[in-house]
Amino acid sequence: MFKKILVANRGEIALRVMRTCREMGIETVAVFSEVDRSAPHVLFADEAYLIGAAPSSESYLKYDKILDVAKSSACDAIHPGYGFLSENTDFAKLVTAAGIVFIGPPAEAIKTMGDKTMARQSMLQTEVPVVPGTEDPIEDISKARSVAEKIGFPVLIKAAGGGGGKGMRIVNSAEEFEDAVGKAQRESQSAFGDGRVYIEKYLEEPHHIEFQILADQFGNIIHLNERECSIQRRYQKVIEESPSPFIDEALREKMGEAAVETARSCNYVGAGTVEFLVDKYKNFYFLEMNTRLQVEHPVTEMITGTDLVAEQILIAAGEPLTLKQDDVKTTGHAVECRIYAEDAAHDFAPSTGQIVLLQIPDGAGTRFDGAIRQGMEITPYYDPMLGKLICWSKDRNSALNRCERALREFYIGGIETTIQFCRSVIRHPAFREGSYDTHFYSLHKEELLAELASSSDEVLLVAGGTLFQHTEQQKHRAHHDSSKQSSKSKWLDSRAERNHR
Amino acid sequence: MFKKILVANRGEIALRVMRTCREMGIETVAVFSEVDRSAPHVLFADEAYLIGAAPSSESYLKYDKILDVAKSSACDAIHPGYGFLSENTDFAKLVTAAGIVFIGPPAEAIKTMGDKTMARQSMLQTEVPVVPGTEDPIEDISKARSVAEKIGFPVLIKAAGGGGGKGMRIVNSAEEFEDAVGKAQRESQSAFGDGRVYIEKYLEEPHHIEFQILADQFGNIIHLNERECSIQRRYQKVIEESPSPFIDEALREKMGEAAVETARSCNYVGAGTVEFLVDKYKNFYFLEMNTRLQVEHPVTEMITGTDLVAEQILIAAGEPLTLKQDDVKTTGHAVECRIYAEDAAHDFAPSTGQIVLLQIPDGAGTRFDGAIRQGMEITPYYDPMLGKLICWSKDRNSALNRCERALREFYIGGIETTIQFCRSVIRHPAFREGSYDTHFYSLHKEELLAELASSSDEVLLVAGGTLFQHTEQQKHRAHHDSSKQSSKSKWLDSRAERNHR
Amino acid sequence: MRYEIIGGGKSVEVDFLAEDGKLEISTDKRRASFDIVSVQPGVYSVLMDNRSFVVGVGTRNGQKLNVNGTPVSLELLDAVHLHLRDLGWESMEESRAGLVNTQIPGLITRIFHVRGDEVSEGEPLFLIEAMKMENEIRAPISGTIIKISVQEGQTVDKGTTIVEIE
Amino acid sequence: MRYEIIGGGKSVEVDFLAEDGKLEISTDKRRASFDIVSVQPGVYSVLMDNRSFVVGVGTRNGQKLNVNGTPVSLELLDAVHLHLRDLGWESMEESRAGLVNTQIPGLITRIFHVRGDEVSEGEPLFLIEAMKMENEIRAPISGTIIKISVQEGQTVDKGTTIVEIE
Repeated sequence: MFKKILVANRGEIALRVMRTCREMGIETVAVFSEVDRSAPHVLFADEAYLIGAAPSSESYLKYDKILDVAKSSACDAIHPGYGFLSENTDFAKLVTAAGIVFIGPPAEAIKTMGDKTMARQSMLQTEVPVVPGTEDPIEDISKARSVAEKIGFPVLIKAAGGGGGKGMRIVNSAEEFEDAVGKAQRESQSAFGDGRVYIEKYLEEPHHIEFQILADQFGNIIHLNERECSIQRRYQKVIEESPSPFIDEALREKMGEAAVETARSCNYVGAGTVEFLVDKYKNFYFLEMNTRLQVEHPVTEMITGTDLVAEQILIAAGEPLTLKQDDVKTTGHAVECRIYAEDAAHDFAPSTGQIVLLQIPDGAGTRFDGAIRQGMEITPYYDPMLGKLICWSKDRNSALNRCERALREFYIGGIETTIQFCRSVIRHPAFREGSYDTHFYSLHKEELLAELASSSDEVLLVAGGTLFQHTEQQKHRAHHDSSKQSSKSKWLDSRAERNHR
Repeated sequence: MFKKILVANRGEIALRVMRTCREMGIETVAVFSEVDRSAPHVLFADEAYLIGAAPSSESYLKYDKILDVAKSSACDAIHPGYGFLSENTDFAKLVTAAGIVFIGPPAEAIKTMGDKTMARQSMLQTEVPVVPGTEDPIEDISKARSVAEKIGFPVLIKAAGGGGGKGMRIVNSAEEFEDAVGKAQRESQSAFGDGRVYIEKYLEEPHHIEFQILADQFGNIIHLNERECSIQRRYQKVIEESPSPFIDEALREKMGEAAVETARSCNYVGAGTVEFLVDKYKNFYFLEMNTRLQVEHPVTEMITGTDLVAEQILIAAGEPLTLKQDDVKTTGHAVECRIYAEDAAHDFAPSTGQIVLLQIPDGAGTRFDGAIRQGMEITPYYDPMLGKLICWSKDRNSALNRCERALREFYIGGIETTIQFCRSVIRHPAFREGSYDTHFYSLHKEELLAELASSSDEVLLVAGGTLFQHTEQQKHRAHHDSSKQSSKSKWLDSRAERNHR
Repeated sequence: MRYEIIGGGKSVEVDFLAEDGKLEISTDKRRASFDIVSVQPGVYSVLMDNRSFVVGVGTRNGQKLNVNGTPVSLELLDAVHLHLRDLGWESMEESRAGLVNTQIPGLITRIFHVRGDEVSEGEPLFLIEAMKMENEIRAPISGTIIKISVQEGQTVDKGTTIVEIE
Repeated sequence: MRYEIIGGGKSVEVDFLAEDGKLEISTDKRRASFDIVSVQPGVYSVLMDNRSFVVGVGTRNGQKLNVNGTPVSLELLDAVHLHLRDLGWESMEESRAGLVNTQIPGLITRIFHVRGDEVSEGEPLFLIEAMKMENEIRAPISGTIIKISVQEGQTVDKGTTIVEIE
């Protein structure tokens, strides 16, 4: 087994990975940028090395520097987390060439699946259905526009070089097309260092459903059921759950098999996620495969009782899977709420500043994967996700009740967060009934935001009374201070006067 | 279902109960003493009422006052938590008489089982084996001594009116007997308002193993397996786990049946715990039944996926059990560490003061049931337990690894706690192997305390370097302040001088 | 003292009565007594007629509160301010509506206009990148751009005025 | 500057070198460079040759530290104090060993002696009840009780002197 692992990431996922390393008796090495000197992942790790300035292009994406740290600190493996270098073929190759284990799939599989257009081409060779769209990244804008017109608007523009909703745009008409492509290209370039984008048919009333897979080095591949990820805003997931209220056992089996086939088609090794779109008639289409740990992986961990990071490490160390497909049993229901430093009321604009007060929920079936602490400064340099609240219970209804309870307990003061927004979604009747698709947010945006802005008479009275008292106390204190001040200067004056006499 | 529940308790258990109430859509009412005005349970509840001065005899034990609050705030039920009034027959009767549901067993069952001597007498009528000892509370000291001599020293003196190790004493010889009885009586009186104590044979190499049971109002009784509670100090549990590494499936079945028989013998309704002593030959003896929620109940919740507080409430509301004995399936392994405000290095002396820094562990399989926050004052008035860390994983070894990781993450600054002590126990080879009994602490005390006191060279250097820097900075600051001061007074002096001229 | 509490899409007229450190509040519908203790700076435990609330008061802006985890934006106007408002003084602030500030710190990646351009309300003015997301800032009012204070590629702090429209 | 670090059952002689805000430390066995930043008052993130530690320094008593969650009691003696100790001055404190203070606040439920009693080391002196547990306090040294400052039933603060033995 590995003795020391470098975690080439920051934030909640770095902490998540290090926790499992420590549980497995493996030492951890953190890398950090100048603004992250006292970030939680630095404090948690056994060793920590400065790798550059705040912008990720000068630190967390600097793979030569990270590799140097791994070598000089005698790491036997590197875990890339998600984002940053996790789907970078060159990095995976360099790491492997240096005799260090890359905890992730072979570079070849990253190349095939990490590149969304190549993945589509590859999947067209299999039995797995694929969403109609361009096979190559956009080069000629007018040619691309005619492809889009042939597929029929609306179409989606998506980054070829990465996922997570970054560099993604929905285009409703030919007029918007060129502008949207430009924006998507710039965003992709900034997020993944790769500006290539491609076009995909925009399915109506679609569900975003993904399957977690595990593949060892001996060709054993299993799936750990689905995650329903249709609650999105800004094309980014915000709430995920498993099981999906939309999927029945027969469909689960078919899609699970397709996910395993997808992994097999690219000789996949490690933990990965196969994303599908499912339309209202329960037709499903391969969307993409994420060749890394997924943000929402805890949802699967909680219903299957697995530790996916531990599985990744064991697989990378050459252990065969201990679980067979028939051993995968799920219990209960899990829901994840992503807590972003964003202002839901202002189109989810990022919010930065100091966390002046922090209360994290806890108790039965309540897990928070985060990397925040009271007094910490949230900088504008990185992803605005502060952490994820995951709640488990024996069935969907009680899991949602638990989630609502935990969100009410959750308090982050000093910055705007999506805590309240998540609560509004969890309380929404359509979500409660489990009848929702990826249009949930745009369909119910008005109601959700109205709920955020409204207050009961009781809350207004409480807030008003407290503000009154708070203001009075501050006035009192200010008056007290100034009277001390004035008595002091009086004393000085009288002293001066006395001296004059 | 109930609309509003009064929780007649404080601290972590009040919060624990209220969390489930909120998840079930039930309003919560807190009661609090003068020093608890800003305690976590007051802040969490929907309503909160002051009931008296700090000493529990003037507040949390004042059942007339608590009942008044329940009536005037229109509660339909009272949850007593553990300790305080949870096993008080009079309180249960008064509550019921007032037309309010007491969330616990019928007063008759509390009376039979809550009184340890009566329970022994009652159990002698059944097939369940009982530990040899006195049948009645001690009245005549010399008669009691001769009973003790007949059983053979060492004997245990135990409180008839309550559990949790309070009022308990082990007596090794006839000479110590009278003194020990006196101390036990005083402690019982103070803890439970009932000074009666009784004698029990002290088994050698015994395991303290208890079974969780659930009984509805229709005579359905199930058990939810055992909890191993042999790690104790001061006759109080400090670490519990389930499954017990000592129990095999056959014994589990036999003891489970005995637990159910025990509950049936007293017409039990609600959640309860049947405690057994098991000797090294795996003979088991009924010890006592706790007619309330147990501190360590989360261990059972985590392996069975149940919410025992929810079950209590459903049973009290007249719902039949939805689980049958055959439905009780356990997954993995759970361990609980009790975090006390105590100084392990000084015989677990209580530690009071302000929590100046707090970091609570989190992540996969990690639960903390507590009622603390940074800046909070720990007063000397109540039980020193700050909360419980419960870790779950798929097997015992990984659960212990997780527990060790979580304890390392746990930091409470400003007061002494048992965090480090728990870590020493979890790391101890005997505990790791699962070969331990209730003598674990006394057998390994020296090693455990030595580990607490020792530091590696690396840690000494780090501590020394940090203290040096800290001290230098403080000197610098002090110097800076005083030089500001002196320049100011110089200015005053020169001004005065000028005025003199 | 008579006040108006404005927030959550409504307003309530109330009387505050503070005596011996105890606060009472009354509206035309109800009367409530407060027990407020400070839990940490800016955070209060409030019992209003024994209903329990945890209330956070923002440090930067006293009128942004948080009640039981829910943000509440509040204005508390006393008689004098109410009178001023009735006289129409409230609109004083609006004359500066053409100042476009950054709500977030970040990198200005694109500016769509030059000084002198006419813009309509809602038209994109510039792009600011923060936390890896590009945010489009639009014109709050229609008018002429009289000043642009930054250049593309410049990093700006929160609250910097980027564009002035008149 | 030469110091001796005493704690965890051992002692290490070290040289501290603080230059340009950077701290270096050397013993006869190793040399290490420190990067220390304050995370919150009294809490530091320490990188010693890139090994990461979180160190808490007690507010009341600077010599009670916490390294990665583990309490460490430490003495940091400079040359002057080392010299004094060599001269035997360290035992100064011990003359007050007969003062029995309460380590915890609580209720004195029982006092076993009166003034003038002879007690042996380890003999019970009094009982104090705190957090519902009765704690027996024993004589730290043998001698005569020259003063008892409280009565049974009295509530005392932490650090109160209860008994004096000479």
